[in-house]
Amino acid sequence: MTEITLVQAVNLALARAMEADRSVVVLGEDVGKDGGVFRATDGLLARFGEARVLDTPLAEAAIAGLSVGLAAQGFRPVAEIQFTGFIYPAIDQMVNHASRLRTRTRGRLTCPMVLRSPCGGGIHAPEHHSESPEAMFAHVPGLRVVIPSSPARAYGLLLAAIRDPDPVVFLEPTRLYRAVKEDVADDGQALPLDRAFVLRDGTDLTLVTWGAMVTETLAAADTLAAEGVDSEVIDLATLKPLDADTLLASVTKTGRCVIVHEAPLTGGFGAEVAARLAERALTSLLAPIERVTGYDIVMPLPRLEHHDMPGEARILAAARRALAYQ
Amino acid sequence: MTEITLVQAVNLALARAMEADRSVVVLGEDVGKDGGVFRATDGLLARFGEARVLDTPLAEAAIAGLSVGLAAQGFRPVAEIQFTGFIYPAIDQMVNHASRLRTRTRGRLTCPMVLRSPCGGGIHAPEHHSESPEAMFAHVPGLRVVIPSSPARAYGLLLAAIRDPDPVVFLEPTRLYRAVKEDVADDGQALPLDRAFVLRDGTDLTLVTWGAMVTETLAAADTLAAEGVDSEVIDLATLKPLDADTLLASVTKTGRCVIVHEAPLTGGFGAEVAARLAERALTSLLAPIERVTGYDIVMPLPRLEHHDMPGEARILAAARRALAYQ
Amino acid sequence: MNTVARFAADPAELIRLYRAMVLTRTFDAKAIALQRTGRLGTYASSLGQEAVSVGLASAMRADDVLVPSFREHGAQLWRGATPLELLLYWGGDERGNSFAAAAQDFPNSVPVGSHAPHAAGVALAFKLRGEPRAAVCVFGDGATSKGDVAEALNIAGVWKLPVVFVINNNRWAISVPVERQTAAHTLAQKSIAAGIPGEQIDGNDVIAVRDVVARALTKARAGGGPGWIEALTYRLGDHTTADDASRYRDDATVSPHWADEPVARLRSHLVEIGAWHREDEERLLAELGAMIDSAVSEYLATPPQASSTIFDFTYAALPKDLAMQRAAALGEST
Amino acid sequence: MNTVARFAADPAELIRLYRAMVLTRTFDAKAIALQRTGRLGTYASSLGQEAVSVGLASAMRADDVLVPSFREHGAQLWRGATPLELLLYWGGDERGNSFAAAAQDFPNSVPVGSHAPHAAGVALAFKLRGEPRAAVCVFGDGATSKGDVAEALNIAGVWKLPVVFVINNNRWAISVPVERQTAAHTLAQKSIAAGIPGEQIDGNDVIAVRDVVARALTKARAGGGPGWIEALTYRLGDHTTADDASRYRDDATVSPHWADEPVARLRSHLVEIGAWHREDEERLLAELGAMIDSAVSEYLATPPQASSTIFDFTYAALPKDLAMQRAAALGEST
Ligand SMILES: Cc1ncc(C[n+]2csc(CCOP(=O)(O)OP(=O)(O)O)c2C)c(N)n1
Ligand SMILES: Cc1ncc(C[n+]2csc(CCOP(=O)(O)OP(=O)(O)O)c2C)c(N)n1
Ligand SMILES: [Mg+2]
Ligand SMILES: [Mg+2]
Repeated sequence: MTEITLVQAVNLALARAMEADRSVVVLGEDVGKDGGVFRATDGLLARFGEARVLDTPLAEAAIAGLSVGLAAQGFRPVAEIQFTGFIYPAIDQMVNHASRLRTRTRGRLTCPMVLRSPCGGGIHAPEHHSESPEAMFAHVPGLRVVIPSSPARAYGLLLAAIRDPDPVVFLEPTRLYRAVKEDVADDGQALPLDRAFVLRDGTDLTLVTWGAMVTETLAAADTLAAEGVDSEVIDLATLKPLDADTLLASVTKTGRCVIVHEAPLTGGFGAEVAARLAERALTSLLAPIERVTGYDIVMPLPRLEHHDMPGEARILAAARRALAYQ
Repeated sequence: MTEITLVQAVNLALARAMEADRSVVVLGEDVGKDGGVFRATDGLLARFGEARVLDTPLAEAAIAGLSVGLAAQGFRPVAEIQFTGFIYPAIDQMVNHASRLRTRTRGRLTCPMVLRSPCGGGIHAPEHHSESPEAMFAHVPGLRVVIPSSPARAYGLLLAAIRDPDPVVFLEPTRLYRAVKEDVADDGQALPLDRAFVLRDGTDLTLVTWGAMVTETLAAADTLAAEGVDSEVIDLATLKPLDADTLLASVTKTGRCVIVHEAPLTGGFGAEVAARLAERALTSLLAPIERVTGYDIVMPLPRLEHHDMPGEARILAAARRALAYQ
Repeated sequence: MNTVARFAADPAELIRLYRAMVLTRTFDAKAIALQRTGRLGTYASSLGQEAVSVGLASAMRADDVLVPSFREHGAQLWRGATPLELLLYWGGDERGNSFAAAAQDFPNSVPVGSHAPHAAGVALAFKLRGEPRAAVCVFGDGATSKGDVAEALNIAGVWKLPVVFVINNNRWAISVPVERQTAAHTLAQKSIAAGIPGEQIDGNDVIAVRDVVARALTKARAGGGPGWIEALTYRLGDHTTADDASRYRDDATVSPHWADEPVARLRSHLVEIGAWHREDEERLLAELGAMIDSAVSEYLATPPQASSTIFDFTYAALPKDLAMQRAAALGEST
Repeated sequence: MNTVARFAADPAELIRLYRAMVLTRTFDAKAIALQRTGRLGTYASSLGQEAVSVGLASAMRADDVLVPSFREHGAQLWRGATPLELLLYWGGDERGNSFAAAAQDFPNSVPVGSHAPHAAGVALAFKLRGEPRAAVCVFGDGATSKGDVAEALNIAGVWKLPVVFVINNNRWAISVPVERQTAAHTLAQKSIAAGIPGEQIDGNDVIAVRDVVARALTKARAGGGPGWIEALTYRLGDHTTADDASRYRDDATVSPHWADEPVARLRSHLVEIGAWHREDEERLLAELGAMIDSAVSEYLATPPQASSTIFDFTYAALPKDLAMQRAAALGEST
């Protein structure tokens, strides 16, 4: 066990997967000698060689498309898109090919690939470096969408994503890359891809979130705890397929729910969470379902981005409204 | 007044807009001599000439990107993507540029463009010709998303979209292109882009839908009416920005809501509708919010597509569940 | 061709190629007839382009991989896809992509050009495994305007991937003639952008197609890098059964091209060298007609897949969330 | 250059170019210092590439339109963007894209290559309006691997659009050297794919850049079609302040290129022809240093925009749904 950051956990999982399975290859822009702009692939080239760690030309559509071809041939490509702001040209390949190769061919060809990309804001990055497009991918049948929020979950979920027989979009919150360190055992243990994580048990209120917002949400839960409010915090983590059971169990218990995400409100994945509850937990609801999210605006440049990103104050305000509701 | 189909209404609105404003130009694959594969641009080349009706090379990303450049220069490009299955390569331009040119430049440059595309299934089309990706665009700040469901609404909404100072994604349900004819006055009257259409007033149940599903939903409403159930049918039409008021007013009145759309369930725009209600109409809800949608599967090839597309039977079943709920 | 290929001197081999082209055309005519009578979906005819399709397929080894667009019926049939499978596919049944006999070939790519990166990926797989195999990617003239193709070509070049790109240049992208698609005098020259040699060949000469593609494949398998071949042919029919080409081109434009069409051309060569006679032709037409007819009856007699199959291939294992949808769906439809 | 351009014989004009390059480098050094001390965001230095940026801008007319990537500070400053505006942009303030003096120029395109179609669209606007204007699109060597660039180039070619594409080839795409980006021997030859002539020039020779770009612009404005110019230069610094180039290239690789850097080169030419002396240099450095320093103080003294502005430019008019979010946000933050 060593204390490592989230980005180190990603690196550790990649190395472990490549060690265990020769069909795992890493490709993307600057993933080789440079080790990735965030160092997620640091050391992999030296350890596994140029045949398994490929610096690609600058072409996102092709990075995804190459991965489809590799995967159809039995490789397990782990492709990196340098930032999610540059993942959009890869959507065509993910929607029209990766996600449906299996069903189009009735299982003759499959697409066990992982598309990794750093996501989210809060690191004062340049334009187009702070996007949260998870909802776009979570709407696509045949894809899995995973967002880790801790080193241990990053390690276990990435291993699972690489071993999964279907395409996985794996989004890594840049803000968490080096935010905390935790002990992660490099034991090759994968985590399930269809289970949300209950980070904190509670009975008064359910806080549902994922990615970098887990930090703010847990902070809010602490503040509420100090006031005697016992809130349950769920890290959805595996957005697609959605683990509705964990959600429903929690809200059925607490009756109050606040959903927190960084992406814009309208059409964000929080809408799906709220919709599931409105369908299957309506009678348990003691208060309106609140969503605390980025606004329906383009991510501002760094000087104002904090006005868009939900923080503890907004989460607390929503939580208090939900708790006060009679 | 003449009786015309939806696709003729699109053609009429394009001609009217081009007649009225020299800055309106039409571009896309086969929009010229061929008049578009659905004839939406039929006759425009002959009438307005090659300088205003441009057959582009086969390149969707560039079609959207050219439009951004034209729009920034004061033109009002109306670009056609031949089918929504081929719109994915244009997403990067719509998200990273069209939607944010105004805010990035604090209003110095703007992007008054329309991206038209035939959408949806039910016409036994080949693979990739039956997609319903509206939710992906409705999540993008700075875009408008419009889906007409009748000739008159197609005419008025397309005129509005072309005149709007911001980028609009305008999705036309192929299944409705020639399904019905109705009298449409070519009066140049635009319809508002922020108002849902109440197609039928009712007090017992609210049915919310858009696009081709409006037909099935109205049919279901008729069937229910014959049973003495008085349902209100809302055609959302302008998905983004969302007209929440019309939704809330209706559900506050009826207390029961069924949302119908063709796109897959998870992350579909129906989730946003349900989420709004769960936030702002909870106390009015007398029954769980039902969603009748395409399943979380890849659109099947034609032989089985009807098993995926919601039909009257599924809508009625959901409506009856909602009505029966105590 | 610097030297005449060996196979070209062997009448039996030429007859094999001829047979495959006639089979393709026979299938094509039947498919159109089925569509016109409402028994098949929208169909893309390869009328006049059979030599490109059959020529490239005949140049491939069984363990090479075909990554086609949607007009390569001739290549698919040569590689072992059955007429029944093709009918099922164009009839809207996913089982048509099962290709028992060409298990690694890709299904049609309807999104134009988007399959070019797949071919590069398949070729990369061969290279990484050190296998002497190659991928063949086919697309039309219009596809050469797509960024996907340029990206894949560039990567294939810098990584020296064993992939051969064949442009089935039928001069039209629906209503857009190739001269309005690009200012490049040839499509062959497009590979210069990627530092790859390009070749332009007569796509109505099945011997030339097979020979040139075979040489490119040999080079590619040996690590010599990718090939880029523009095969000049002509789309004699409508773009698809949903298209009405008379809206944008007249007979005067099209009819001269009938003189160059590949099937008649090879037939007259075979007749010239005394390898083909009227009875052979009659026998062949009868045989292939019967073969296609029986495939058609089999197709028409094939019941649709169970409705549950719309769910079952979405993921390797049905996620719980989707399993519930499946249960509800089957509940409703029973 | 077939003949030496007129401006090249005019010392005053050369001094103008020299001044602009030194201004760019002065701005650059200051921007990096600000970033290192936490007062600016991630910044992309143009150290060593000033001649490309200044050369192409000096070849443009005021009413041409610049569509740049993110490393063309020299071009932006020449076109009238103020040091303050550039600092605001790189400091994370949208007002930095206001460009009062170059009102139609595009803001930086951070998504590599995605601006190429914009330049084609702008050029199409000029062509449709019959205006004798042209767009200039600049991007790096890495961008030439993007499909967007290939698509835009092809369309510019077939429509003969008045656009000139300039490749600022600094030999690196972050850690990937150009020879691992493509197998093409030159990037200039990539335009052959679109039937457009390509030129490769010494991008460290501001005279050559200005002359060749000016000729291409004259041709483009006159309806002669697009230009494609590869300007060879070298990225002497890190990719951005977030990059550590020592991870992937050593000093031995970089240092030889200092011998060719464009500022010293033009300076020695000016000294040679007796147009420049030590005092001129000292005066210039003092003047530009002061200019940048005052821009920096202004920048540091500029309060951020009101938080409400994050909403106000999303649409021409605030939709009701968004207005409610705005109200809630302001309510919360007050
Ligand atoms: C990306 C994409 N855009 C548009 C279409 C619609 N479409 C189908 S075929 C076609 C023309 C293709 O021309 P070409 O590449 O020359 O192939 P051909 O049909 O002539 O064989 C178009 C525009 C598509 N299938 N995919
Ligand atoms: C589409 C896209 N992919 C990836 C990136 C991340 N990135 C920023 S600059 C860069 C390298 C660009 O190289 P080049 O085009 O040569 O321009 P240079 O930075 O050398 O000026 C990369 C990969 C990006 N900004 N956009
Ligand atoms: Mg063609
Ligand atoms: Mg570079």
